[in-house]
Amino acid sequence: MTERVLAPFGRRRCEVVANRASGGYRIVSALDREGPEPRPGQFYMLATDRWGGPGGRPYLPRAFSVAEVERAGEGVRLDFLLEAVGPGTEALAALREGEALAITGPLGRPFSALGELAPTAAGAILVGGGIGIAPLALLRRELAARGVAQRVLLGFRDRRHAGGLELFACSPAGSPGGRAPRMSSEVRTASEDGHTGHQGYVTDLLAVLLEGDEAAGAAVYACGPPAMLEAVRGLCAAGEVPAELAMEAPMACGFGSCFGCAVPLRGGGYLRLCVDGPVVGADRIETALVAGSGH
Amino acid sequence: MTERVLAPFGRRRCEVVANRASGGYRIVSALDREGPEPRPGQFYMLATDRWGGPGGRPYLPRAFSVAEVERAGEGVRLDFLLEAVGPGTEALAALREGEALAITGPLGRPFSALGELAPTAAGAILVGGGIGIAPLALLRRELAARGVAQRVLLGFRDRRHAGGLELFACSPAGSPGGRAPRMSSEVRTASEDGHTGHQGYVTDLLAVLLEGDEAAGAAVYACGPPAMLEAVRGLCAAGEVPAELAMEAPMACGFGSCFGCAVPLRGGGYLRLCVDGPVVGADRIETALVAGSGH
Amino acid sequence: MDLGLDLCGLRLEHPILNGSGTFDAIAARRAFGDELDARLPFSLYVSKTITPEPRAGNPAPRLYETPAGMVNSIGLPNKGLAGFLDDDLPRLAALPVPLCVSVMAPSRDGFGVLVERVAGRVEVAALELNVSCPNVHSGLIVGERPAETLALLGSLRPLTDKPLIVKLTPNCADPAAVARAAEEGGADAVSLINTLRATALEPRTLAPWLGAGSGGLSGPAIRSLALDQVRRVAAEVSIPVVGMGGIESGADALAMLSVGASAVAVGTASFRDPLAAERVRSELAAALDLRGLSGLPVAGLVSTSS
Amino acid sequence: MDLGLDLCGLRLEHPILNGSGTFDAIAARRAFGDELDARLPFSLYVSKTITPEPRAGNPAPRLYETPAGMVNSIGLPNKGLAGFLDDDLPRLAALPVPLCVSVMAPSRDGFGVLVERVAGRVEVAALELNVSCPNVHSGLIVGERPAETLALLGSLRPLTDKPLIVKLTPNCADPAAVARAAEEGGADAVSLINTLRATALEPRTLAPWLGAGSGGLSGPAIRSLALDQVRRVAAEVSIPVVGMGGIESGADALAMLSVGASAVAVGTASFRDPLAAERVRSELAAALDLRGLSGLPVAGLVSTSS
Ligand SMILES: Cc1cc2nc3c(=O)[nH]c(=O)nc-3n(C[C@H](O)[C@H](O)[C@H](O)COP(=O)(O)OP(=O)(O)OC[C@H]3O[C@@H](n4cnc5c(N)ncnc54)[C@H](O)[C@@H]3O)c2cc1C
Ligand SMILES: Cc1cc2nc3c(=O)[nH]c(=O)nc-3n(C[C@H](O)[C@H](O)[C@H](O)COP(=O)(O)OP(=O)(O)OC[C@H]3O[C@@H](n4cnc5c(N)ncnc54)[C@H](O)[C@@H]3O)c2cc1C
Ligand SMILES: Cc1cc2nc3c(=O)[nH]c(=O)nc-3n(C[C@H](O)[C@H](O)[C@H](O)COP(=O)(O)O)c2cc1C
Ligand SMILES: Cc1cc2nc3c(=O)[nH]c(=O)nc-3n(C[C@H](O)[C@H](O)[C@H](O)COP(=O)(O)O)c2cc1C
Ligand code: FES
Ligand code: FES
Repeated sequence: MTERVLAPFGRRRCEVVANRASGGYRIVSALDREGPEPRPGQFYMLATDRWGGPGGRPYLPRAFSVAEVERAGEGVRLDFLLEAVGPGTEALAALREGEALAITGPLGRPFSALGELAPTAAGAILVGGGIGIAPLALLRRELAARGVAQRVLLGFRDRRHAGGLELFACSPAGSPGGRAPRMSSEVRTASEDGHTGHQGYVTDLLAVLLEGDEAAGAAVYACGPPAMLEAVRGLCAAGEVPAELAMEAPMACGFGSCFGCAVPLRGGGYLRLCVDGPVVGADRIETALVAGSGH
Repeated sequence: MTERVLAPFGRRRCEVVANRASGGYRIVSALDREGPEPRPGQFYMLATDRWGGPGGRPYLPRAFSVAEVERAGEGVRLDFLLEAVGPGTEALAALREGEALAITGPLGRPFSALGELAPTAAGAILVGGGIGIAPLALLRRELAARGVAQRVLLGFRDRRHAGGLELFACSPAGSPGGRAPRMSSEVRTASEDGHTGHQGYVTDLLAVLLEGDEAAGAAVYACGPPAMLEAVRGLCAAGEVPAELAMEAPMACGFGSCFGCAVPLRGGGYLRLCVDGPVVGADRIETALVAGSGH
Repeated sequence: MDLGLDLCGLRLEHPILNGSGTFDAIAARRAFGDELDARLPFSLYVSKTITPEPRAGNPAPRLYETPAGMVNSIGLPNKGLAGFLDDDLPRLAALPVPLCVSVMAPSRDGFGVLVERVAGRVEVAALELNVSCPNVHSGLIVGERPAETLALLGSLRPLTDKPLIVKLTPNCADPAAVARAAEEGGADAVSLINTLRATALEPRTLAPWLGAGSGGLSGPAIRSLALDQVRRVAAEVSIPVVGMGGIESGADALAMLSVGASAVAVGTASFRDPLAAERVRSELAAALDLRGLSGLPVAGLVSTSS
Repeated sequence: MDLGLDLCGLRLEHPILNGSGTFDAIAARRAFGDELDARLPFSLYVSKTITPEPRAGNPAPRLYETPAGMVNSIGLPNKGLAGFLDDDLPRLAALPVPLCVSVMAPSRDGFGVLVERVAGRVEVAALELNVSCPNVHSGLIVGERPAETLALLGSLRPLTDKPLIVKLTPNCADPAAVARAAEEGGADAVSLINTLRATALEPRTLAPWLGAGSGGLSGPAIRSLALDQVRRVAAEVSIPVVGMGGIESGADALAMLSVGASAVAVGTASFRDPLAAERVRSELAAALDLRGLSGLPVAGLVSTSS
């Protein structure tokens, strides 16, 4: 199995080096001078100095997948793609350049290499839904670097709940004139409101792919809301396609200590998503409809 | 007695229109579009959107005397002089122009007119210590407008714990070149470290004044730390000089509902400083050394 | 949206009350003038607890701020029964809503005198019995013991037909048992939670911060605990329950109502904003509207059994 | 600064422990590697509570965030006695500090088996008895009743000479009475507070949020309440007290020590920062230094009587 990268013990402070809108989402970048380069699928526990707030929440840190990583002279730039849905994500979205971001990580089990997930697979299918596209951006770059053929399917609810596409673009992001990022041919989108790509679910696109020739030689990596992941799980199980799901569950600690992030295992018992996941083999779990996970 | 100005019922939001350093203190100005002009000695309960914070405090609003008031086109500009000593004052000191300030007020009993405090007095002596000079700035302007002769004695611990002098200056504050504000002859200062005026306590200056001819025809208005107020109380009692003290006590509500701001009355019992004060006749109280009040 | 309800025979405009001791209408009138009466955000005004004799209250300091809450050791300052009836009652009677007077005495007889004299006044619509005081005879805190509570009600119930609301203490293993005793003794309603015993130290000297040594914790910090106790109590009594503890928003109030409270009191939140209760009420109305409800009660709206 | 102390015969480097169930050293080793052992911030490692049989734990969700705190309904997932002894104990024994194993059983006999088997292992330095579980025979929560606690100790004390620490529940009127019973029964120390019963609702459906219906509140929200209980308990027993509840800083730890705790445990704060306890310890050392103290104990430093 692809080894997880270990985290420095304890929480550390990084400087926010950028925070920009990306559609309905935001991309927050921080410079980590002390940590290692994470693997695709790993996550960090984040907090800011504005934790707390008038309502007394957030108190706990929040989990975020790393969406993009770049070696910068003095450290590693970590990009997080996030959607403001509550007090924690709102505080993160409000960060300004130069402010501090408290991080613990990288944490958790990353995506497996294609050869480990499906030794005979010829290519990978990446399926992302909403803010769940974040970890796939890093995964896609890594698979591409290894020369793995891939198809990327990204789905969104509507225009307001969409963004981050530039992380998948061929042309550099933020190109002048605010033009839409140019997507490579391997990326296809879907949206429930039809504002981009296929009108409907991203799993419609997956179903078509899996019915076609590519199914036999493919493996699926997916991340997104519980209902989407559950649909992916069903399709892959039916088609006997190996799949890994990057899941969410409520997390207090992120390092296996609170036992809060329980996900029911097929056959009984639970796994702790923060240390046994967040990437789990689709065949290990009972359901992807984890109670208490967001959105 | 000089009537208190009533507060609109409930908390309202104002826009911060300025926040500048003044020595070791800060002057935060907010535009109040809904409230009346307060009287000298009245205070407001303040809070910001950054209440809470990583440690979960401040939860309650904080009390601040109004230091300066100016009718602005659409409302009243309120200036607060504050020293960052804890989570609440730090959050207030960090406010930026355009941000919101939540206020309730004006609250409490203001300073009495000179004729009410001492019907025969020829002039007023204002004694301020540290951040306690705040309400005296507004009082001085009002007394001046009524043609009351006055002496203003302002004392500070050291350079770091000093500021707000421009509120007492004749020349407009913030004059270019950062020159020290020009004080009118009626203002004298003292400091424990000697960085301004008399080296020693402000009450040294008061003692000298009260020994001189002026004592007979004067009344004293004072605001400052408990130990200073207690010294003022002693001097005035000894010299039989009428005096009003603007005091501090821990406050949760500011409008008489929590009974937290108890100040021991001479002869037993307590007054509620937020409604029976913060300005109290020096002869009403047992001691100005109120337990739990700051600094 | 009609938020009106019947609370033990009292017709209330809406379900938002004040917690005893957290809103002094007489003092607030001095600060806010006539607007206080015009916009009083409570449908039933609950007085600060009064005692047979005047009390000055505890030595200062009386307040300590904690994460998302506060500790108080106010010590029930009040003018005593006679002072209350002479000075305060007429002024409280001028409020535009019915009046509930909170009473506490160190003995059953003392309670009896309070109830008789207060209930005898036509201005008073209801009484709240604050049973968190140690009983001088038994040395026990009445509200911690079902038997003591039952005995107290036994002596007070015959004294008046007006609603008696028993304010429960949260500092016990089983508030529902005390609530059942109150119901058995003839109480018309119970209210909870009162503050939780807490201590604060002066950070430098490490001596107790509060003049009285220790105090009671209130505010959002205790909201989930209050919700738990209200739920357990409401499940075990059939008299109405007034829920309180950390209520700050319409969502908080709706949660209390949905676990079985009939009405909700706003306490510490009024310190942050004297009109907090008005916002709680309007947010509650909006939340009911969103759910397609046209009024109260909401209990049983969803399954809240554990 | 030497923060060393003797805790019921165990020589500890400093007074900062972990709260049971709030730091899983085995999982943390998977996340942080060897650094976990090199920098383990606790002077005594307290295991998550184990039970006679394996438990999967409660259904999800198990966490709810509250103002300055959280509610959990984890439900004591563990491998059971046999699984613990086989799988976990060897890995915990590799930690650089002594090991305290927390145990809980639904019956006195079950407790007896746990204590005998666990105490029999040389890797184990001490045991913590988690008495917050309802007793299947009496239906009562042992830790709420002095008599039940005394009886439990009566049957467990003869089984081992190793230190037995009784973890008290805060959900009772008088934790000090339970602590006295524990002392009388031969406990070597008591620890408190455990979490406070609390409920959370799903904001939209108003159904209980937690899979188990309700849970326990922890974190800074309960700190002043914990300090109060630790103070009262420490005043009434002469065995050592381990204080916990919302500890986040050296100042918080110093407050606990100054009201009579011998050691302090960090719980929920470790979730925010896995090295929170290291900061607590270094801030504590700095605070003692500032006061001109060269070490422990600090109790009696100032008068903290009420
Ligand atoms: C491994 C992992 C990776 C993730 N990666 C990303 C990412 O890359 N980008 C991203 O935007 N998000 C990501 N998330 C989700 C992100 O952590 C959550 O959106 C975030 O925690 C929301 O916090 P909040 O304070 O903004 O909202 P909250 O108020 O916490 O609400 C978010 C959700 O939490 C639940 N909730 C509501 N109230 C409470 C409460 N009081 N206590 C507990 N739960 C409550 C509800 O399910 C709600 O929908 C990831 C989560 C995990 C576990
Ligand atoms: C009527 C009135 C007018 C005032 N006017 C001004 C003014 O014009 N300018 C100004 O700068 N200040 C003024 N103050 C003082 C100001 O309100 C306090 O400085 C402020 O409340 C401090 O808040 P904080 O959160 O910054 O500090 P805190 O942390 O609250 O500390 C300030 C003081 O509060 C006490 N304290 C510490 N911890 C706690 C706790 N947990 N709970 C309760 N108390 C604690 C201590 O005595 C400490 O010295 C006034 C006070 C009153 C009552
Ligand atoms: C400053 C203060 C004074 C209080 N005084 C009383 C009182 O006199 N009688 C009473 O029954 N409860 C009293 N309480 C308890 C409140 O009525 C309420 O039960 C408790 O504060 C919990 O609600 P909250 O969290 O909304 O404040 C007081 C609470 C506070 C904070
Ligand atoms: C997620 C979680 C799990 C816990 N599990 C246990 C446990 O297994 N056994 C136990 O005795 N206490 C358990 N506790 C209680 C803690 O040890 C501690 O007593 C309590 O959380 C108060 O301390 P804190 O506020 O610092 O967290 C748990 C607490 C939390 C938050
Ligand atoms: S988040 Fe704490 S154990 Fe997984
Ligand atoms: S501050 Fe609440 S009564 Fe004075």
